Amino acid sequence: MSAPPAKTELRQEEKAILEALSSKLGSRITVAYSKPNRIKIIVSPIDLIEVATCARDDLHFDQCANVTGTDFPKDKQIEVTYHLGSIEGAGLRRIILAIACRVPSATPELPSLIEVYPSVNYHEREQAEMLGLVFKGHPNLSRFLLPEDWNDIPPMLKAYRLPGRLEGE
Amino acid sequence: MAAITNFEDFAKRILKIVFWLLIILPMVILPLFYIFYVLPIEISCNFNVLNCSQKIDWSLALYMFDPTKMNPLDPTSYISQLGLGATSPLFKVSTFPGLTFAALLSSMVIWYERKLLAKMQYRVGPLYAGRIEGILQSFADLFKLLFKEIVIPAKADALFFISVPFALMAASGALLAVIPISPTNYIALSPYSLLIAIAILGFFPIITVLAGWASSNKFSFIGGIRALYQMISYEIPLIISVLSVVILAGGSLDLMGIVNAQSKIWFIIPALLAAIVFYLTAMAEVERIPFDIPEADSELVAGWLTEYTSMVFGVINLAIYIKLYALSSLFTLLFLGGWQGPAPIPALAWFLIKTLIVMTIFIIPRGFNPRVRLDQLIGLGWLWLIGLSFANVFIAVILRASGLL
Amino acid sequence: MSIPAEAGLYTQAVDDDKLTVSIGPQHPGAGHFRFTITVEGDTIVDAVPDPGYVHRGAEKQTEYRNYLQSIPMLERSSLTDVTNIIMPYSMAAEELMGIEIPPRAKYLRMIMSENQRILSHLYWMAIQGIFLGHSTSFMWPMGDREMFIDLGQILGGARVTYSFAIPGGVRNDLPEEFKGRAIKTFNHFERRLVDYERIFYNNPLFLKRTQGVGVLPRKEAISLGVVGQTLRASNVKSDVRIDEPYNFYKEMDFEVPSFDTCDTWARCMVHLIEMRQSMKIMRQCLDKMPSGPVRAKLSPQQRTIVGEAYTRIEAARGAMSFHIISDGSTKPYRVKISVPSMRNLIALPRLLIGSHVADMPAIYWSLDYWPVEADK
Amino acid sequence: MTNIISGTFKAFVAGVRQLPKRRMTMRYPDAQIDLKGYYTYDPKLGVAKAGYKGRHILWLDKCTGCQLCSIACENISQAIEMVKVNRAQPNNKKSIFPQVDYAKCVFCGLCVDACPFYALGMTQDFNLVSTTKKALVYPPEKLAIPPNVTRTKVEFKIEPDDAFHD
Repeated sequence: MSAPPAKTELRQEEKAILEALSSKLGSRITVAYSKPNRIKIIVSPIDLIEVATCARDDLHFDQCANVTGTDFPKDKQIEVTYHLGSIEGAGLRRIILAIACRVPSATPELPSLIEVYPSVNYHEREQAEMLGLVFKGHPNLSRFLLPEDWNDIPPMLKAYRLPGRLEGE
Repeated sequence: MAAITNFEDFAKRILKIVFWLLIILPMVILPLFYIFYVLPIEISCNFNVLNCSQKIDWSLALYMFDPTKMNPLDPTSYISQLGLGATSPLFKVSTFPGLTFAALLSSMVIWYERKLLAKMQYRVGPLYAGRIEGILQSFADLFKLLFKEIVIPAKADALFFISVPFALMAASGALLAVIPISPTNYIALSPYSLLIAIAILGFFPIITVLAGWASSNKFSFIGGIRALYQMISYEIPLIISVLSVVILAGGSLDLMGIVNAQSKIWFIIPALLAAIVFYLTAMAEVERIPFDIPEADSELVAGWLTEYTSMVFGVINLAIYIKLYALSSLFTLLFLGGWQGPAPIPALAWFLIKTLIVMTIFIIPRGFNPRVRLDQLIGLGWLWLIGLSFANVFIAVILRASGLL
Repeated sequence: MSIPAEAGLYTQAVDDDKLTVSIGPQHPGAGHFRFTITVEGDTIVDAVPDPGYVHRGAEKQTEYRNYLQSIPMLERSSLTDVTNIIMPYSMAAEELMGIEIPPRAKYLRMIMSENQRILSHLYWMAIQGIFLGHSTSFMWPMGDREMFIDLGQILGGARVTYSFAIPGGVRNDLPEEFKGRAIKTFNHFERRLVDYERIFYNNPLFLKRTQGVGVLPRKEAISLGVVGQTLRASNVKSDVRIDEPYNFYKEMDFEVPSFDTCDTWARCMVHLIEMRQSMKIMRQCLDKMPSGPVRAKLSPQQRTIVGEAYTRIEAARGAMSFHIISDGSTKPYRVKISVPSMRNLIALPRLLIGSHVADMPAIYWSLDYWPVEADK
Repeated sequence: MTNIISGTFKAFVAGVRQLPKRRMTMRYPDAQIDLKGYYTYDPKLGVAKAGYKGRHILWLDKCTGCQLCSIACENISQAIEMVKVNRAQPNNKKSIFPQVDYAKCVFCGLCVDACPFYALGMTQDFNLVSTTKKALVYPPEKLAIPPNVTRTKVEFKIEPDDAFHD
């Protein structure tokens, strides 16, 4: 019953995306994993806008579905992952392309993708306040979900513990 | 008001309630007296209406006393007619065709409306108050409202804020004064009762704007302005639609006369367009769904009623329902032949049956219609209703000129 | 009078022609959500949404619980759509645990998910009715919702929060009386939908209020990344059930509605048609369901692989996706929920600006925004 | 124009047709719906039996005091606490039994799924209202009593044209 899911081969679309990415951007991207329907690449914050523009214009990923920020205190880094989806691209609707970039925890600054994808607006705003990230170029990074009188470190950082919870519980 | 902890507080609260009741009663009745006793004496002039070659004698514009027995310049002749009997003016104003009767009828109509809507909406409606299908629900609500605190917002203009329910009640009550409900049951007779009724309807937009402005609340303000827009743009088609009835009735502005003119045929047949226009405009006047734009609860909380609480709110609502009753009876008088009907049923019963049917027709659209938008409503009013009512005026003139009616 | 900027205060010039009105959170039209609109006459010139009134930190709380224990807590984010919010979570957890759930469990999840879709749409329809001032259209769906709540109760054992689609399958098998009751309910409700059309969807006043109101063109809908009914009403035939079929949606025969009018009316119609399609799917599920186990054996302290999973499904309001990063322990390292409400919220200021004040509730609710779900 | 009139008329007819129909409303305090069956879990099959997840029922003689239900509830609502009961029972040496605080319980039923000894189940009893918080804490002896419904029982009937409580 609990057999691992059968390994399925990557289909043509995924391969085409991987090829296009490697031919366009070469060594500036690293492919973290490529599963059926899911591809994740890692870029440096400097290349982020260029890669995103490439994904939008050449690969037809026309919207951003999700932005995840994850704190990795062991590496002293924060990873920001943009999950891009496509509506207009032929055969691409099932594919989610994730572009991740890591920024140091001390200076969590990275360019905002709002010029490329207008749909990241609220996602970036939410992650900015949840992890203390600074999206350069974002027009409005004011308080979003947290209470107005929030006076603590950003809550999604691992250093923040929920009140009443012991360490390691 | 703080919670009741001892008898002193309790007594204070009761006194406060009695105080407000004492204020409400004279505030309702005094304006009536002012309008119907003092004004007719003071104003005395002559001019023509509709070129009907009638001279208006304002001293006889509206009388509740027997004009033959009184001297307009001698106040004692009024007092000598005062009394408490069933034919006395005081009884008429306060009880039978007047305020109490209308208020009781309105409260029953509130219950009836809730029950009817509940049946349409797959529910049971009021169920427990009064044993029989919640028939006393309105009274339960009344007592609940009486025991609520009256909150006047800190930044509100307290005088105007609190005067609104009284003004509304007075205007609605004044509307009742000119509406006869049978050949023998009436408060005041006047050759110009229709004109007076329409004039009183003109008060309502002012009161609602006053309410919206005095509440010092943005929602109230928007609601008040909307009410102003709506009532003003719907008053014109209302008046024009009534005009065709007046023409059909041979230029009579007396509601009694109009009813008597319908002995052959009810005016709803020759003046069908006018009846439709009157129905729509009256619905807009009393702010009923689909025309309840001024109190649109989803966008404006409760519109111009937002800040009103307690019995103040109750009085406003009661006034609105009395207005609904008054407009329904106007519809009955103007288009459905008033109290006329086959003999075994008395005239008063005919009138009430017809009025209740008209009220049902006023109520039922609430069950299956959404609210219209302000610009659509005003467009409908200025584009269609005015045109339709004018068309009916021409029809009436043609019918009149050709001698068919 | 000038106030120094260091004081953290600022002054704002007052424009006498404009009125700023705060809609919510106590406003009946907004629930646990607030937006401020600036009106000029009857036109909205500015709209600023302000969510966060019911933010409970669901994402943070999952880090303290194992995969099973998060289920009741996550459900409460989206009370009309409970199965659809925990299903992608369970799917992601199963992917990380490396298990495959039995086919019968998938069918049961589909039944529950479609039932939830109808429940959510009926709730939506009720509120849309009352927002347009149509109180009958509030009461009817709320009444008929009971039938589907009862269906959910028979299968899931609770009226609202079933905790049904847990990692490893579903909690319990289909009771015997479910099928007969479901078919009865569908037969009755399909007739009721005709009544709904008569009283609400074909009502001329309803058409007047919704047609041409809040138009979101196809191109903008795609670039803003809206999902669900909002996207489909903007002439995009996109549905995760078709685009990336999960469970057994590949074998189901149903259609995805889309309209080219892109307005509030289209968004209302999409909801109506989807309810019919949901019942169609449920009928097919009940016929095709294989027998077999419904739950894979799974320890509550099941360990996961190191890695991440991104799953998405078509929830009642649109594409709901979970991004779970695992460090191999019994608890997730990071859970990110991308909820359809939050993704549709971005269209709200875009649609409100330039519209009438009276259209504000109709536009707002046509996006099917559920504040608790968006705030997480 | 004809559209407007016919549409309004059809809406009117659809509304008026509801007038004589039977009501869906159940008059709850006087009557209540008849729910059947307990929600129980079969640890051998690893699957539960469907039923309404109301208040718990505890079969005292089967309970071994293993605390698994309490552990399962730990991060969900912490509603279950193990309390000592004065009761000699060979399979429960410590004689501790679960006590449920219904002010905290979320009725997810995961404690039932955690019990390996068929000792815990959930009943169809949902009438848990009380005026004090203390009365909501159900000690093991109280949990062991099967619910007894005294109200009039009604059934929800669905016909092609009508759905009503009867």
